[in-house]
Amino acid sequence: MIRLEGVTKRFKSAAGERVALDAIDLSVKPGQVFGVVGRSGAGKSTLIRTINLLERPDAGRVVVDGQNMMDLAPAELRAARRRIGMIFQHFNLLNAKTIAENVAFPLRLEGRSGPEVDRRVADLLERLGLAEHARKHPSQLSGGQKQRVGIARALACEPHVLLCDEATSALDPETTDEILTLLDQLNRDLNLTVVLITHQMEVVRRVCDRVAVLKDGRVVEEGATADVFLHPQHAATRAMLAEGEEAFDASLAPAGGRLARLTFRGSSTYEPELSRVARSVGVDYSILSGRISRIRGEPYGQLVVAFTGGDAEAAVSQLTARGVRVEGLGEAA
Amino acid sequence: MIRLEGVTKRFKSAAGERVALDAIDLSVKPGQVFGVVGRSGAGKSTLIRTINLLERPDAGRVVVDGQNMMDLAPAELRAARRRIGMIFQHFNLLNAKTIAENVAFPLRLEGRSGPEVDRRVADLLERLGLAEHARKHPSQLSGGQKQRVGIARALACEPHVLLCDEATSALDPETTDEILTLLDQLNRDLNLTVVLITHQMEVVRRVCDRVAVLKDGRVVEEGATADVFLHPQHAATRAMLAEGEEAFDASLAPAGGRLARLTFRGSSTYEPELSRVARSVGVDYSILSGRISRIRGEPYGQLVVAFTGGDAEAAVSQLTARGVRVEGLGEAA
Amino acid sequence: ACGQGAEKKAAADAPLLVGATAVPHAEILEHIKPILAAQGVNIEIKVFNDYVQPNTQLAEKRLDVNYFQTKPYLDEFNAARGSNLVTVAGIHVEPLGAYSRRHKTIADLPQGADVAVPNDASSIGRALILLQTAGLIRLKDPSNPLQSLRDIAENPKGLKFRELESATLPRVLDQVDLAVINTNYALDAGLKPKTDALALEGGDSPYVNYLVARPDNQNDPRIQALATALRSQAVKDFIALKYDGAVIPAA
Amino acid sequence: MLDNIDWIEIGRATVDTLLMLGGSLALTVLFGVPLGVLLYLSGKGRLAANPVLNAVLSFVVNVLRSVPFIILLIVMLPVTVLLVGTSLGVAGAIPPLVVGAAPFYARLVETALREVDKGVVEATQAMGGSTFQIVTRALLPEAMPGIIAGATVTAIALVSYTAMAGVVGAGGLGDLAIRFGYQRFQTDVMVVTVVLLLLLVQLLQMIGDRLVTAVSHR
Amino acid sequence: MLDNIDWIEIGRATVDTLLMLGGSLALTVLFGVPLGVLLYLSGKGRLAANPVLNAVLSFVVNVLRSVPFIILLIVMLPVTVLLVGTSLGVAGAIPPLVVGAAPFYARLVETALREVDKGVVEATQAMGGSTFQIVTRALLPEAMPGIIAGATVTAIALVSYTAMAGVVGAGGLGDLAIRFGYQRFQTDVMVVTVVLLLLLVQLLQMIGDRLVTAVSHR
Ligand SMILES: Nc1ncnc2c1ncn2[C@@H]1O[C@H](COP(=O)(O)OP(=O)(O)OP(=O)(O)O)[C@@H](O)[C@H]1O
Ligand SMILES: Nc1ncnc2c1ncn2[C@@H]1O[C@H](COP(=O)(O)OP(=O)(O)OP(=O)(O)O)[C@@H](O)[C@H]1O
Ligand SMILES: [Mg+2]
Ligand SMILES: [Mg+2]
Repeated sequence: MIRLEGVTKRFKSAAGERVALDAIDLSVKPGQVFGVVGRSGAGKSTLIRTINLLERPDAGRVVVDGQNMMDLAPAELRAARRRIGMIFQHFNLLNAKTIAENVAFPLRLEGRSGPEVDRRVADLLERLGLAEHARKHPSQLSGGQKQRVGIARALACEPHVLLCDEATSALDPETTDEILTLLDQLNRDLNLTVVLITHQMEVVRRVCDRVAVLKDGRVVEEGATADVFLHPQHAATRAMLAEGEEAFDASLAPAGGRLARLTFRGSSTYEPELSRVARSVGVDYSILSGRISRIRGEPYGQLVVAFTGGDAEAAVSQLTARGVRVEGLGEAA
Repeated sequence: MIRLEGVTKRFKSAAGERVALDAIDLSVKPGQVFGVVGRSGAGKSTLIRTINLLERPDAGRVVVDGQNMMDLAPAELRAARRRIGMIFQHFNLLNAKTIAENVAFPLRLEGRSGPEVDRRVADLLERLGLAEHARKHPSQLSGGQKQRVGIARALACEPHVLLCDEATSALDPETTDEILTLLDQLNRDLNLTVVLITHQMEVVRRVCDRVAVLKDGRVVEEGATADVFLHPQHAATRAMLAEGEEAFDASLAPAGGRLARLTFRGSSTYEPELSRVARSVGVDYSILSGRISRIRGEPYGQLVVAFTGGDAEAAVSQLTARGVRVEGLGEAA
Repeated sequence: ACGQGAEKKAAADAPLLVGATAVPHAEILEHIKPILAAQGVNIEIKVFNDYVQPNTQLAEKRLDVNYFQTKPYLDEFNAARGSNLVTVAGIHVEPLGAYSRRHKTIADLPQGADVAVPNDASSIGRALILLQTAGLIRLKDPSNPLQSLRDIAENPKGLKFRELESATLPRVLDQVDLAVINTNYALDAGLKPKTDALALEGGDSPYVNYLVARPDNQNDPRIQALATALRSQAVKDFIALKYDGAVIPAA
Repeated sequence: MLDNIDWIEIGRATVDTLLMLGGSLALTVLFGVPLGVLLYLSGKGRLAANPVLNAVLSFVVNVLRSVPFIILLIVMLPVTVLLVGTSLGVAGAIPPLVVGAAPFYARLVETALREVDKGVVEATQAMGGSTFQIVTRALLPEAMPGIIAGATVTAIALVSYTAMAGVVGAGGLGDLAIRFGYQRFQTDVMVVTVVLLLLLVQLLQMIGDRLVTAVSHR
Repeated sequence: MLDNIDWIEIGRATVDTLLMLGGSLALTVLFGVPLGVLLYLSGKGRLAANPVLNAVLSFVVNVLRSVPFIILLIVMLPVTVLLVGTSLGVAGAIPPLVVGAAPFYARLVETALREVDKGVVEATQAMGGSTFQIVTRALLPEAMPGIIAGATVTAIALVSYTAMAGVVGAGGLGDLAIRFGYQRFQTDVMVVTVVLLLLLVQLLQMIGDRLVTAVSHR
C-alpha cells in the first residue's frame, strides 16, 4: 500500500544542513494501522509529509497504491492526494471559513455540492461533537475543538489512506477514545490504512498494528506493536517506553527481594498463574510496578515483582514453564 | 497565592452566547502544582488565561499574590505579569526572532542585556535540548521543538507562578519526563507555583499536588491528586480516568470468578499482601487489568482481579483488614 | 525667512532672480544672459511649468521679476490675490490659432462640431475671443479678456466644447473637428501656424507677454536693464529667427 | 461667500469623478488581482515558481509604475482610442487610470497573499486542490482582508489621480479644484470641491473598513 | 535620434529626483510608521482602542489623501516656507511630498499590523510588556515584511509624485519628461527620462524585495 524506499530529506538553515530523514525504508500494508513514534525532532512529521509529497524527498521512492508518487503528473498527483486524508499537527484550518465550510472544503474541491454534502458534513460534525460550532470560525474554538475540525475535514472525502500527525495530542482522554474508536471502525469497515504519529503510548497500544521507532531520521526499530512494546530491542525504544511506564520507588522495595520482570501475553494473562505458583512454591511476592492491559485488543501484563521468603528460583522456572516470560533484575537493596 | 472567586466569562459568536466559565471558585497555595483537567472545550484555557488577565472575566475576582488583578493600574498589572510565566497552547512564538531571541525576549522586555542574559538563554536552551537550534527561526522547528522554546521563554525570567496550557502535549514521553523533572525541581527549589492544564493523566499523576476537573465551565471535582484519581466522585472524572485506564476483555475473564477492584496506597503497596492472602485463604486470582505506579511520588496500585477456586469472601475481608480498599464488581460471566 | 531673503537681494551684485516658463521666455532670457552679464547684470532663471507660482513667489519676494504672462492674466491675479504686481515692459505675443485635420475652413464646420480649447485660465478666454472673431460664437461681454465657457451668449452651430490641457491639444487633433492651440505647442507638434491654422490671432493681440515686477523694485536699474535688453533689436532678430512667426515681438 | 459656485457644474464634476472612479476601480481590481496572484505564484519558492515569468511581470509592472501619470496618459492615447473609441472625456481617462493603478494594486495584492499562512496552502494541496483551486478557494479568501484594504488604498489614490484627468478633458472635482480653485483663484470653488472629495474619500474608507471587518476572522 | 538631449541637464534632474525621493521617503517612513501604528492601536478591539482618536486620525489621513497633489502643494506653501525656509526647488517639494505620501503609507502600515497573529501580542502582554514594547518589540518586527513591502510601493508612488514637483520648480526627471517630452514633443527626452525613471523604480523594487525576503521568517 505504502512503501518508502531510501527516502532522504535534508533541510538547510542558519545552523547548517540537517538530515531530517536518512534513507528511510518502510512499508505499510493495506488496512494496517501503522504507528510512528520517536523523540521530538526525530523526523516524524517530515516522514509522514513525504507520503503525500508535501515534502518532496531529496532521494528515494515513495510508492502509494502501487504508484510511484514522484513520477506522477500534476493532475495524477492531485487525484492520488484526494485519496489520502491528512490531519496536521498544527490543524491548518482556513480562518476565513466557518467550521462547516472547513469540513466541506475537500468535498467542494472535488466539485461536490448539494444536500448530500451538507448531510455528510452535518454527520461528521455530529460524530466529532462539533455540531453546535458549525457556524463559528476557527478562531472562536478551543484547541481541541480545532483539532477535531481537522479530523473531520480529513475524513470528509472518505480517504483510503489517512495520515495523522499527532491527531489527538490536544484532546482529553475521553475524546481521544472516541476518535480512536472511530478510526478503528473506519479501519475495519472500510479497510482504511492509517499512518499515525503520536507521543501517546496508550494510543499506539490501543490502535496500532505495527509501530516504527524513529531516531535522528532513521528507523531504529519496527515491528508488531506488542513485540516492540513488550520486548523493545533498541535503547531508544526502551528509554521511550520506560518514561511512559511506571517506575517504582526502589527505597520502598522489600529488602533482599529478588526482582524480576514478568511478561504475560494473550489469554494466559487472565490465568491465575502468579497466585498458583506462589501457593505451590510457597513464595511471597510484591508487585512493585506494572500494568495489565491490552495491546491492539490482545491482553498482556507486564509486572515488576519482588519475590520474598521462599524459593524464587523455583517460582521463576515454574512461571517460565507456564509460558510467562521472566527477566531477572537482580536483588533489591 | 492564586484565588479565583466567582469568575465568569461569556463568549458571543454566530452560534449564540456561550458561558465559558461559570462562577469558578478555586485557590492554589504557594508552591503547589495544580492540575486542571477536563474535556475539550470545558474552559480550561479560558480559566488559565484569566489568571494573568489575558482574558478579563465578566464577573468575579482574580487574586494573585494578594493583589486583586482586576484593580491594578496598567503599570502594576505589567509588573504582576512579569512574575507570571505562561506557556501557550499554540506556542505564540515570534516568527521574526531566532530561537535564542525568543527565549531572551522576556528578559529584554525587562531591559536586561549583556552576557548575563546570554548565559541564561544558553543555559535554558541547553536544558531543553535546543542548543543546536539557537540561531534558527521558529518556522524551521518541529512542533515539539517549538513547544520547548515556549517553555524556555516562560522560564526565562524566573517567574513565581507558571501557567502551562498543555505544555507537553507535543512532546515525546522522554522529553515530557525531562520537562516535568525540571518543573518539579523549580517547584521544590524556588517554591514555584504551577497551574497546569493537561490531557495526559500521567502528567497529573507525576507532578500535580492537587487537581480540578472542569466540565462546561464549572469545577465539578477538586482535591488531592491521589484522592481524585483513586476515588473519583463525579461521573465526569470517572469517565475521564476510565479512558486513561485499561479495560479488560470480559470475554476472556475466568468464568464464575468474583471480580473486585483493589486499591493499595502508600508503602503497603509494596507489601506482598495479595500473595500472602492467596496462600493463607487458599484462593487463586487472576489480575485482569490494573496498574502499580506512583502518584506524586507516593506508590499506589489499583488492580481488577478475579478470585477463583476458594473463599473469595475471606480473601476480601483479610485484604480489607490489611488496609487494602476493596470494591466488589460482581461475578464474571 | 522672507526678510532674510530680501536683505540678501539688497546686495547690488546679487543675481537677479527671474521666473519664467520654459518656452519661449526662458529661451529668450538665456539668449540675453551673456549680453546682460557683459553689462554687469547677472540673472538667474527659474523655470516654472505653472502660471501661479511665478506670481506668488514674486509677490513674496522670493523672485525679483517674472516673464511669462499677459496683462489680463496679471490683472485677474492681482484682483484675486490682492497683490499689486506691475508690468515693466511688453515683450512679445504668442498668437493662438485654430486648427483642424477634418475641415479645410471655419465655414466647413458642421452643426454640433467638437471643439477643443485649452483648459488653463490664461488661454481659454483668448480661445473664445478668437472663435468669436472667427464668427462661430458670440460672447456676453466681448471686452472681458478672461472668459469662460459660461460667458458664451450665442452658439449658433451648437459647438460642443471640450477643455483640455494645452499640450494635449495637438495630440488629439484627429479626434475633434477644431482645436484652439497655443502656438508654442503647435510648433512643437510640427504644425505650421501660418499655413495650417484656420484662424490665427493677429500681431495687435492684447495678449502681450510682459516682464512683471513689484512696485518696490520696478525701478531697480537691473530690471530696467533687463527690460531694455528684452526689447532690443537683438532679441527681435533672435525671435524672428528661432520661432518662425509663432512668437511675434510686441509692437 | 460662494459667488463663483456653479452648482450644476459641480454636480456634473461629481458625476464625472464618480464615473471615472467606479469604472477605473472596477477594472483595476479586475486586472490587479490576477496580476498580483501571478506575481505571487511565480515568486521564488511559491506554488508555480517561475523566475522568468516573475521577472517579466515585475518588469512590466515597474515600467507602468515608473511613468509619470501625465506621460502615461499621452503615451497611451492611441491605445485608449483603440480600446474605447476616444481618448477624450471620462471614457478616455479610464484606460490610463487603470493602467496606472492596476500594477500598483497588484503589488498590494501580492503583499497580502504573502501574509497567508503557508499551512493553509499545504492543507489544500494535501486535499488534491489544483493551483487554481488553491488560489481561488484558499489563498484569496484567506487574504481577503488585505486585498480589500489594498483596494481601499487604491480607490483613494485613484480619486487623486482623477484630478489629473483634466488633461484629457475628463473633468471631475479634482480638475475643477485645479482649474478654478488654483488657476483662477476661486477659493470657494476649491473649498467646495475639496470638501466633496473628502466626503468621497471618507465614504470609500468607511466602506473599505466595514468590508475588512466583515471578512476578518482571525 | 537624441538631438534634444542635454546630458548635463538630465544628470541634474536625476540628482534632483534622487534628492526628492530620498528626503521625502525618509520623512514619509518617519511619520507614516507612527501614524500607522496609532491608527492600528486605536482601532476597534485593539490594544489602545480609542474610537475618538481613531476617528480623528482617520479623518486627518483622509483629508490629506483626498486633496489633489497640486492643490496640496499650493495649500501647503506657507507651511512649507515655515518648515524649510523656501517653497522652491527640491527642498520646497519635500514637505508636500511627505504630507501626501505619509498618510498613504500609514494605511499600508496599519494593514500590515493587522495581519500580525494576535497570539504574539498576547504573549508579549503576558510577559508584562508595555504597549510601547509590544509595538516596538513584537508588532513592528513581526509585520516587517509588510511594512517594507509598503515602503517599496510608497517609494515608487513618490517617484511618480515627484514628476509633479515641477510646479514649484523642483525639477527632476519626471518634470523633464513632462516639460520636454509632453509639452515640447521631444520624444527623445521623454524616452531617456522614462528609462531612467524605470531604472530607478526597478532598483527600488529590487531593494524592497531583497529586504522583504531577508526579514521574512514564516
Ligand atoms: N473567542 C471565542 N469566541 C467564541 N467562543 C469561544 C472563544 N474562545 C473560546 N470559546 C469557547 O469557549 C469554550 C471554552 O474554550 P477553552 O479554549 O477554554 O476550552 P479548553 O477547555 O481549553 O479546551 P481544549 O482542551 O480543547 O483546549 C469553548 O467551547 C470554545 O468554543
Ligand atoms: N523548514 C525547515 N528548515 C530547517 N529545519 C527543519 C525544517 N523543518 C524541519 N526541520 C528540522 O528537521 C527535523 C525533523 O523535523 P520534524 O518536524 O519531522 O520532527 P518531528 O519528529 O515531527 O518532531 P515533533 O515530535 O517535535 O513534531 C527537526 O530537527 C527540525 O528542526
Ligand atoms: Mg512533528
Ligand atoms: Mg485549551
